[in-house]
Amino acid sequence: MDLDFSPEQVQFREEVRTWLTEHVPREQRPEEPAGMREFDLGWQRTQWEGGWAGIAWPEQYGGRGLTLVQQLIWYEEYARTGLPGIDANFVGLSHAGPTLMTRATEEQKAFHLPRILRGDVVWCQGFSEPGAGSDLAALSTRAVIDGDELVVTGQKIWTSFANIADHQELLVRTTRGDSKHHGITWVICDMNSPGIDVRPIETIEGGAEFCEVFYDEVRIPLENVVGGVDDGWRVAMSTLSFERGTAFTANQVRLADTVEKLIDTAREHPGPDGRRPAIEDDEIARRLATARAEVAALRAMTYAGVCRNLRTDTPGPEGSMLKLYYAEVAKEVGRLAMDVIGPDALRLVSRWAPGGGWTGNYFYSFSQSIGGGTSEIQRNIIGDRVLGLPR
Amino acid sequence: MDLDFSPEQVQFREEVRTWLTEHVPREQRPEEPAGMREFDLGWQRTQWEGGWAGIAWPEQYGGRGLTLVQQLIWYEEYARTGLPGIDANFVGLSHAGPTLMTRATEEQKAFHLPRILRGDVVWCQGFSEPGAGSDLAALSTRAVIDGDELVVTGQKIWTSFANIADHQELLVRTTRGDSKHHGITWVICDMNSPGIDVRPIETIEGGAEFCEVFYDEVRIPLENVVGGVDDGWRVAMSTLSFERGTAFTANQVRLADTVEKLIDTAREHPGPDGRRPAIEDDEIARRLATARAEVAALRAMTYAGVCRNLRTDTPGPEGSMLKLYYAEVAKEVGRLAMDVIGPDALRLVSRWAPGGGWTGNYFYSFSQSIGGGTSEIQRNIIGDRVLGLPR
Amino acid sequence: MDLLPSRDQLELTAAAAEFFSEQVPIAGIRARRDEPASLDTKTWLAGAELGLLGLSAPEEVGGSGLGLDDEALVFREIGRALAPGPFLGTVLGARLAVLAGRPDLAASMVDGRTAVALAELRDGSVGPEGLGGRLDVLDPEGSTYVLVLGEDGAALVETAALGDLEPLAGIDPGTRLASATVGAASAACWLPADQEPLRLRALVLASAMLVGIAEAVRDQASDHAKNRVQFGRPIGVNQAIKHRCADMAVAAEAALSQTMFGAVALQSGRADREFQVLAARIVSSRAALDGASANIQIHGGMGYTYEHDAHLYLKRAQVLDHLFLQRTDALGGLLAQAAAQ
Amino acid sequence: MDLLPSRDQLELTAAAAEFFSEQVPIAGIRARRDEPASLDTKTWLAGAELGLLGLSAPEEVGGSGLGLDDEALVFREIGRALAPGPFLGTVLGARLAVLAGRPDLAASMVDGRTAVALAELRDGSVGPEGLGGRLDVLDPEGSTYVLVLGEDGAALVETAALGDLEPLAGIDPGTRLASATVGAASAACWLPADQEPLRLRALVLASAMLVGIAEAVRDQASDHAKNRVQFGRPIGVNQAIKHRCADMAVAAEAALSQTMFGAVALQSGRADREFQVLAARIVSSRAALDGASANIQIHGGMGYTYEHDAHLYLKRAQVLDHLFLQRTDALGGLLAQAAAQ
Repeated sequence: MDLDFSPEQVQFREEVRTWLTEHVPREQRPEEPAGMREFDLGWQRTQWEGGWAGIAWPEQYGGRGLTLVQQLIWYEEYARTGLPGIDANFVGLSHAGPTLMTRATEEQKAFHLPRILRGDVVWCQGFSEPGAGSDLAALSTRAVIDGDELVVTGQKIWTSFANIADHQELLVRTTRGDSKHHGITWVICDMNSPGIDVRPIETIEGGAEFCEVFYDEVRIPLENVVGGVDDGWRVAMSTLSFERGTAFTANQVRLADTVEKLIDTAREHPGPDGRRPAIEDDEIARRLATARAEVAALRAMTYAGVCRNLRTDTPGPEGSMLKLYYAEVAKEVGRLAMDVIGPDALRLVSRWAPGGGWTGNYFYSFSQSIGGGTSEIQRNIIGDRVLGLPR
Repeated sequence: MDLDFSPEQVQFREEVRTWLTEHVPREQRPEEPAGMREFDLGWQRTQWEGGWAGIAWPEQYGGRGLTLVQQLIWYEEYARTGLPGIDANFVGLSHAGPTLMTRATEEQKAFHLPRILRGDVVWCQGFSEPGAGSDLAALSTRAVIDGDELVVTGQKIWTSFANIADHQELLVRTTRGDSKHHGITWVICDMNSPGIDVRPIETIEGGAEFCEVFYDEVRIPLENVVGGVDDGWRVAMSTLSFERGTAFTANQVRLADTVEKLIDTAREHPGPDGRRPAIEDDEIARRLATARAEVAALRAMTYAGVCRNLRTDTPGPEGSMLKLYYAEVAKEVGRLAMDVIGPDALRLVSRWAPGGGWTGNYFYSFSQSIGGGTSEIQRNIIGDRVLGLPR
Repeated sequence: MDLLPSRDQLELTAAAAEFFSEQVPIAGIRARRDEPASLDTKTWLAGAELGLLGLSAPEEVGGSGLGLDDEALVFREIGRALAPGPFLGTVLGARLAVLAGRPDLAASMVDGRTAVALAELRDGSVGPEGLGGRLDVLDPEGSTYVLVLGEDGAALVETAALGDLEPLAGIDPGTRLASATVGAASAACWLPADQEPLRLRALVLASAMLVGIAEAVRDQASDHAKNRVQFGRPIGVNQAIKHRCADMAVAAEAALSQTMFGAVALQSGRADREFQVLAARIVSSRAALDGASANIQIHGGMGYTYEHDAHLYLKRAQVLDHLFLQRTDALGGLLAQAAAQ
Repeated sequence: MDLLPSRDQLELTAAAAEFFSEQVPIAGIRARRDEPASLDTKTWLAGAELGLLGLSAPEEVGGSGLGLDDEALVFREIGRALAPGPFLGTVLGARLAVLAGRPDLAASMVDGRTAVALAELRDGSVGPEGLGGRLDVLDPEGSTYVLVLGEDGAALVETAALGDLEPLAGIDPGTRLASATVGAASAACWLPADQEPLRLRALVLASAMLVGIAEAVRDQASDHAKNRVQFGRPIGVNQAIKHRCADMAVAAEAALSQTMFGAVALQSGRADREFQVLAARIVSSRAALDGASANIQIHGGMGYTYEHDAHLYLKRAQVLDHLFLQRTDALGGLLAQAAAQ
């Protein structure tokens, strides 16, 4: 075993670091949708031009064709710049793109993949529905075949960036039969189609991270179906396991950074006794140290997972372990920060505020064990698929 | 609302306290079975002679016919003497006796109840089996009717005091049908019957608190059946809800006492930094205070429960709340003590040792969320019966 | 010995609960989020009319002369309903005014004309001569006085005497927050702690509100668990949900029992009253915070939306958890007591 | 960058695991509970014969010259098997002897003739000149030396020089415990901490044993959950059981990954090696203690019996949790580090 990156990998990291230092956007990311879209796409285009788009994507689709290790290095370095997530480009790069690579026709790939890498388009995801959360396959948004089109009516929810997206990876029910997993279709929806209504959802943290999307007889060409009508569940599942791969690394690096920032805050902020800094409180100090240890373990698990992927090439349910561990640590860090700041806990400060906001971060942390599969669902997956427990 | 006991109740407490001060056994309780039996029965006889046996038992069965408040006062004062539990008399006084009162024939009552109160006999319980733990109704110890006798073959487990008991409240399967709750019979078993083999079970704490009991064609007169052949489940259930009533008070008072002793230990024992006493460690201090608060709440819940029983006379599933809360607090106190004593955690000291043993107490604490219905089962009961959640 | 509400008390709390559910629906918190005051004057006066501000005040000042147990039961309903507005400050202020020999002032608080905001001393001191330092003020809009608790006693200080208040974004949309820095402001009334432990009384009422929150989230989570269907069954069949609801129920029951125990212990002057009140605050804070957090998780994505009520319970619980005494001080204070009686 | 065992390492650990399961079954702990030594000499020598004591020792002293990662993987198997006996002390002692210029001594440890017990300084000090104070000694029977870790370095001291050992009842039936009070005993070997951070190495191996325990209880609990039937179904269908097993699996995986990370970081002399090793100790202690506790609960009544293995995992984990560094010191030490590299 070793922790040494190969000379090529070390050089790759150097290149990434240098390039990022020179190219990272200096201006503030706009908060209003149109400006945000322009910012995110522009930044993606810059990466594309620099040769950093699709590091682990196959060369045939415009990627660099490198390994997950390089992808990991990129995400680590990227997160260290303190930039927000890959945001509006996330679904395209980490969900829709990889799904298309696995399941789409050559024509579909040729059209969409380069556009994603180049930062021409924003993608969003249309999976969850009000009645189909953890039980995704219970989705009921209906699609009827009419000539060479699907006619879609229904509602999706928790769709990030629906308000600025060009395309959506959309799951619809084309056949209602005995098995809820059969009869689902995965289709590319043009978000500018008539009949689509997008409404933002305000979160407990403040701000609108998600949207609801309503479909009223939206017409989508049948040629936009990926993987065949009624066979969308299999298509969607390939995306879901990709979601818990290395794309997650940036979150982790950011959490590690949050812990370090919290330690800094605890050095300066008065502790529970009002006299000594919070970090001199035995309980707070131990919880900070525990968070540090757990964040370190999270990285070690990620590294081990990447090594496993390099050997077997099929991401397993271990991704659920990472996701669960990450969520629980993130929530504890959220709570701990509230104890560090004491009576300042009454002041709402956005986690995007300069210097960071611990109350905003606390409320945000509640999303970590819900979004992308609740912690309960992750525990089910681990119990069933990793440990082989009976259902 | 008020916390004042009536003048009669205050006087009752005074009398209890005075009497206990004068009569509490001074000698050490023997550890070997025969001596222990003699000690426990002798002490019960002393209580009987003093008029303290069966405080809330109806007068017609030899009790005092007082309310649960007096019974509560007795348990509180009793526990404050630092005596161990009511031990070998527990099943007779708190399980079998109350069941007989509710379900037995006048003849059965007349024979058994006075003997229990007078300390003539030790009772034990034969409910659980290796294959029927949480799922008590899955019991398979078989009883066949042969003339005017039941012939019992099978095995019971977790039977406290089986090695010194005269009688056993025994659940056997007389009919195997569609419903596992039907076909169970509750019968009084003479523990001196031929065919009974009792083997002690050593626990993780050390010592043998429980026994396994093996039955090889044990013959029990049919007249010993209580509540009718095949109707034993209903009989057993009346015992189970009684179990979580005031008899539990003594445990709570003892837990409160344990917390106070732990606070004393933390004042004297060096803390994690090796310099200051453990109680000056912020984390340990807060956990001690939390335990104090929770033990206080446990008493308040018990008081509220007694008041509710006085109004409605039917103990509800709230007993499961007390049991669960108690178990979780007891386990935390067990763990906390290990942190208070630091490296002394490697030394095994019995919780019966003079001065108390924190490692023994720690291992013992694991039984609290298992015995008498696991914490998982209590949560099911609370979810189903208190909150009305779907099954 | 009786720790359960009497028939009169059940009627009283039912009336209060009805008032809040009809006049002060939780949705109003969202609707008024950008208003200067968290509660409108009309509703405030209607509450006063109903007698909510004078439950424990003597009849001479227009109160009902009831006990702290009655008042705690009503504050449990305030907590359950997440009712905004300066109820806590005004009720405590009226008691302070009565005991400090200002029945006139108390009367104007009981009938709702004079509202009292809560001010938490962040730095500085308060005494008979007055107040100086940095304060967080809760719901100052429309208040005539602020109530400040210090180590040696409690003071009413004119809100106007605090100078310019700096409005802050608060975490709870139902509680307005402002900051004040005061050079020296005189106390309109002063009540020494050795005459009356007003802080303990304040803690009882805050604990009762936390109990109400703990019960509300238990009920909301249980209802959701019964009605939300996933994988063809209500989610409450899953132990991950069911057991969490059970834990919420146990914590709420413990908090309720201990809070009523604390209320009666304080009212009857038991030697261990401080022990019991601190214990109440500790278990009720935990029940409300843990319960409100679990409730969000049980509601999944919906629980993370602003439109749902789940976050409002958590945010109010956080505010209450910081009132009158920090949690760590409550724990330290409890450990410093002699054992319970 | 590779954090997974190589094929050679898999073979090595399989051989070790086979040895322990065949020669040192867990039931033996109960069978030998009243013997003076926790492991019989014959088995000890067989282990030495297999090379278990010299994995990382240089070939000159009879070792295999392997890395700390190899050794950690084998100690994970020792933990998993709950193998008793002075493996930890002897392996660390051999390294100390090598680095202190006593290859002769090291050779006799590697081949099993000389056993080294662990001694934890409870009070007093150790330095190049020797040892004085109060000690807890683990598994002293048959040992020639004890290994004592101090702030400035590590010493080997003759067991005989400790004087009369007072045997104590220990919590773990697989670990003998004794107490010693030493006026002054000279050190047979001394290794300054600035020459070699032996404590960090000790922590890696202890962490690896804790990882083995965490994995063993995860597997035992999962097996039980699959096979134990209650209410007509295996108890593993219940989320109360299933989710607890899942948490055990996650904690074990985190502990394993971080422990191997720590082992490699120490071996390769990374600047953040102390950070990584302390983190490994913290997460592996938690995984083992929490997992072993959960395993008892999942086994219900059976888990509370002496006859079952469940308690043995908990008791060994408790012993390991107190070796080389108290948990609170590990946390304090970690917080004092610079951020991870």
